[in-house]
Amino acid sequence: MFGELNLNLEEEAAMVLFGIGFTMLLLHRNLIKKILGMNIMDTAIYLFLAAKGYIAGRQVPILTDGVTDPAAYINPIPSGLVLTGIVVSVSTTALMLALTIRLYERYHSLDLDRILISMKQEEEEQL
Amino acid sequence: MEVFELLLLLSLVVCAVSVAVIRDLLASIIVFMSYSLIMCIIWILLQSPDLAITEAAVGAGVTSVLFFVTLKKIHAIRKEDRDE
Amino acid sequence: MSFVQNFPFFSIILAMFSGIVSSVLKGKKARVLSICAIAATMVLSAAVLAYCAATGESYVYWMGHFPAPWGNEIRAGVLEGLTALLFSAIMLLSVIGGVKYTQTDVEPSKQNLFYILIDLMLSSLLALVYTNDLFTAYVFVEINTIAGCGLIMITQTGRSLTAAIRYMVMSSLGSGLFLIGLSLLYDVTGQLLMSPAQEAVGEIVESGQYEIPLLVIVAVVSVGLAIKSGLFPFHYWIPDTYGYATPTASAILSGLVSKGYIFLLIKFYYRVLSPESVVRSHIGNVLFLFGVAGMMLGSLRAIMQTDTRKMIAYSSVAQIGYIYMGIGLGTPEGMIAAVFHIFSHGATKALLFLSARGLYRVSGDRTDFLALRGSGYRNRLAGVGFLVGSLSMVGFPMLSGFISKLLFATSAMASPGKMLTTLIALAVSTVLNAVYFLRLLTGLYRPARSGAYDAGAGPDGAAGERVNAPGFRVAVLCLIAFNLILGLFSQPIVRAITEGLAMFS
Amino acid sequence: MSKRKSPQELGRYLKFKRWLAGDLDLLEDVTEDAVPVAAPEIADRLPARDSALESRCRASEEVYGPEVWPQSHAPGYAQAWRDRVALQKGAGDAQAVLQAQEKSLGFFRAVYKIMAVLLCGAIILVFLWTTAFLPPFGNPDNPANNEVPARYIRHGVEETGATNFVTGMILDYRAFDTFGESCVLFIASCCVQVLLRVDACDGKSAARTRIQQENDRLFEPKNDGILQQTARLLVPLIMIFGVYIILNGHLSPGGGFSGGAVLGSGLILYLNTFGFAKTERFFNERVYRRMTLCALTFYCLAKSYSFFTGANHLESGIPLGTPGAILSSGLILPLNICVGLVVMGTMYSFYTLFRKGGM
Repeated sequence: MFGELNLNLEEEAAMVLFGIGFTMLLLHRNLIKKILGMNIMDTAIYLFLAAKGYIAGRQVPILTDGVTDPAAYINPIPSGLVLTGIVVSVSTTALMLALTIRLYERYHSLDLDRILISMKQEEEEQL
Repeated sequence: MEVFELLLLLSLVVCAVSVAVIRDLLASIIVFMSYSLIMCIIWILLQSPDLAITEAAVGAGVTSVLFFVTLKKIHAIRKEDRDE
Repeated sequence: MSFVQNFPFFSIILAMFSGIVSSVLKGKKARVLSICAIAATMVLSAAVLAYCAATGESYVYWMGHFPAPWGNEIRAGVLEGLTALLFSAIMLLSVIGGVKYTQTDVEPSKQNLFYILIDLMLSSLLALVYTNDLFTAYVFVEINTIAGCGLIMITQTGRSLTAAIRYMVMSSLGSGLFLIGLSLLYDVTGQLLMSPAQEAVGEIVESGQYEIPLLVIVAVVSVGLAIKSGLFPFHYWIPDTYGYATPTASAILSGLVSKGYIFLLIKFYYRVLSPESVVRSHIGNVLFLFGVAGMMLGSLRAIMQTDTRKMIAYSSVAQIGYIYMGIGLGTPEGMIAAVFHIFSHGATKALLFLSARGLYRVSGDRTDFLALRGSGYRNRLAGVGFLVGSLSMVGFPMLSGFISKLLFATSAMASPGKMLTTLIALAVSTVLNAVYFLRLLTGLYRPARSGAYDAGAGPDGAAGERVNAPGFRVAVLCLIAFNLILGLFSQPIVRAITEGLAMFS
Repeated sequence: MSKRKSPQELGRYLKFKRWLAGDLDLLEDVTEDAVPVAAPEIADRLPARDSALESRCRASEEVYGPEVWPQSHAPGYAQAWRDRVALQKGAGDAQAVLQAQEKSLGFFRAVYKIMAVLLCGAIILVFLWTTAFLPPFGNPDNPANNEVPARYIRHGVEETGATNFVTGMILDYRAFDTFGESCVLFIASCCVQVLLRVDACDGKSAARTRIQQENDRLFEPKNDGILQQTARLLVPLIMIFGVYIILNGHLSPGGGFSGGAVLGSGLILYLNTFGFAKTERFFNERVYRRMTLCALTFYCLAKSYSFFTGANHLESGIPLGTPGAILSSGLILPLNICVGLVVMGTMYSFYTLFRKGGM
């Protein structure tokens, strides 16, 4: 069973990075670190996709010397998907950073748990 | 070439782990910037210059600038608190 | 090609375009434009539904000059048309009903931004309903997430900001899982459009080659979308999110946004995998278990609340549990029940959130049970609305909730392995629902202990009817009627769902 | 309803939350919790606690790291704090409690660390295991290399006119995705405006305007000669590079998104060197709004036309031009310009909104 295992460094690095990013996003308490973790997770997926589009010994998918033979170029689809994905992740990052600034203005902390605690305290004081 | 790729991928993982464990936020953002640049080089090696150019402009450029301005803003708010 | 077939595309673009134009309009004009766009969408979706029901088959629509495996596509059938129609109707009513509250809750200069968010939310929901392309689905899931985050934090109170960041964190986790699932799927099938992907998956299943990746894909996509729709173990962001937004936003978030993801999941199961392979992968059993657990624990948590907003939000957790239980049964009947419950819960929750806000308004903007005592007399319309919504949730005959519970029970009969669990879960959860809703309802119609709460009543004091804006009255009445229609004339809708699901595969 | 949590309860709640999210440096918080619980008489002897100051100290600790915090801002208070901790450590009862708490905390910490590593490891293992069964890397016979990319490459030039197959794919074959993606940017900028834009129309936000403007003085350039000279040299180069990337999007790597991001960074550099007053002469909120509206409207209409004709099997009638020339490939060039303008404006507006809440 292990004989036919396919071991490739890019894909494995991408999966390791995905795990690191996912854990950071889920469990790190600092908001900025969470956002960095989200970016790491996203880029890991893009690295995986880009690695899947690569074909050994072929060229960049841009027409050169009028050759239109598919056997000359790598797969352009993953590149297109990743381009879209990068823009999506930069938008999400900007939004989360803006939220972080507003939360810091209000609660003077970057720690999500401290923010939650001071929010609860504030509400109890109001009642 | 293989060795070079291996080195790049290893440094990618090292960068990601250090982003997670470094306590200083500014330092971790700078490490993240270098992470994006390494990713750029890997994408060039994977024959995807479109991605490399976008990641260099968006990932290493604009995203990092946004992180820096956020950090600076937070410092400013803190300073204001102190002055009051 | 008949002209009606263009309508799904028109409705998506129309909603998007009105959002883009609203960015330079003032709040009031943006509101009018948005309401018009939603109403137009509703009409267009109704036409699509009528067309598909008449021809009896679904069709694909090229988004560009290229056919299936090369270009983007959308697809319309009976179920898509019905869902689009009901979603836009619920959205229209929630927007109209919440106009007054939106004006007070949102900063005056940012009103137009609120309506941009509504427009883009609508277009992304429609795109999720109609899409035949997995990557398009991912992009619109992101639009949906960001618009949802905007709707949560539009009031800009401390509570809503923290709710928004928690929502964003959980949604990013969900999107990450969904995207990696898509990447894996693309890698083993080489297709991004649903119909060719389904063929490729069929071949793979037959050859038994990529068995493990396929299992991981199903698991990862299901978990990603379950996180985003707030299934039980991932539900902790729901109460703050739904409870503390402005009523329009609460109604849309709870009634439509989470349902959009569930609809996408159903589409993924039917259009990309086949229902049989989902059953074989046992992911259905996991969803079933978590759904049942969500029903129980959501209801239990709702009983423990003393704040109405949180109670309604926890009841949403329980209702999402119902839907996943239906999906997890793994039979066509279960799926029909789940889809029916998507509609019924959307209509009921919108009614509950809107009328609850009407009740807070006459109770000095307090939300605890004690303050709401007697508010059913102070604002009669909102009281009736809340009564109907609660009874529908509990499963009172003639209302929509009863039909969905009936459908769940009958579908449980068809799957012997899970029959007992389902029936017991349904019975227990109905009792629990009745406990917490009836506790509040008896409070609503019990005279307030002293004049203390009347003093805090709205600007018009005890003159309940005048407190309600005309839009609010229309919306609550329509939603009550909507609930009654779903309850009394459920047969055509159930038939349409059955037909639509048959068209899926 | 309005029952206040006692300090003990709050402490427990705090600890539980920490446990859930796994704090790694809790020592000072533990002593803080321990004061009222274990040794009230010691706490009485100390200066009153200043919760506002404490929260600020904590905040600076997050930004600067734990070592610098008290000394730099509040030396007197920090001394008192240290005294309190020392006193408390001296007291027998208090110390026992403290040790017990530290012990339990140590347990929580360990559990958290194990949890995080386990979760990370589990995810990584599952996915590594999955990748092991995927089609091999770099193999031309993989399922992904089927008829779809083959057509993009073989007929891409004649069907779209773009010699860059990736651009041809995202702006023609799969243009609906890309349109959605522009909408993601648009809606994100709307959300950031909701959060950060300061409109001086009521009292509450007027106060915020003042604070923002005072803050912004920290960012304003100080007429740095070196910076300005470098920027005079760099900004035109960056701008030209950005325009080049956009205009050649269909011929060479790049396109609207990357070019727009480069242009946006150029604008940000200009702003940081020469200040708002100069930048606003040619790029203010009005220009930004109109530009975004025009670009997105054009994008929307052009793509609607193209989708409509495509779906109804009509000829679109847009000339594709000679492949390889700048003016070729039909709608792709104008669309790239639109996307570039939108991205540039959005990036710049993100930056200014973050900085001072308006353009």
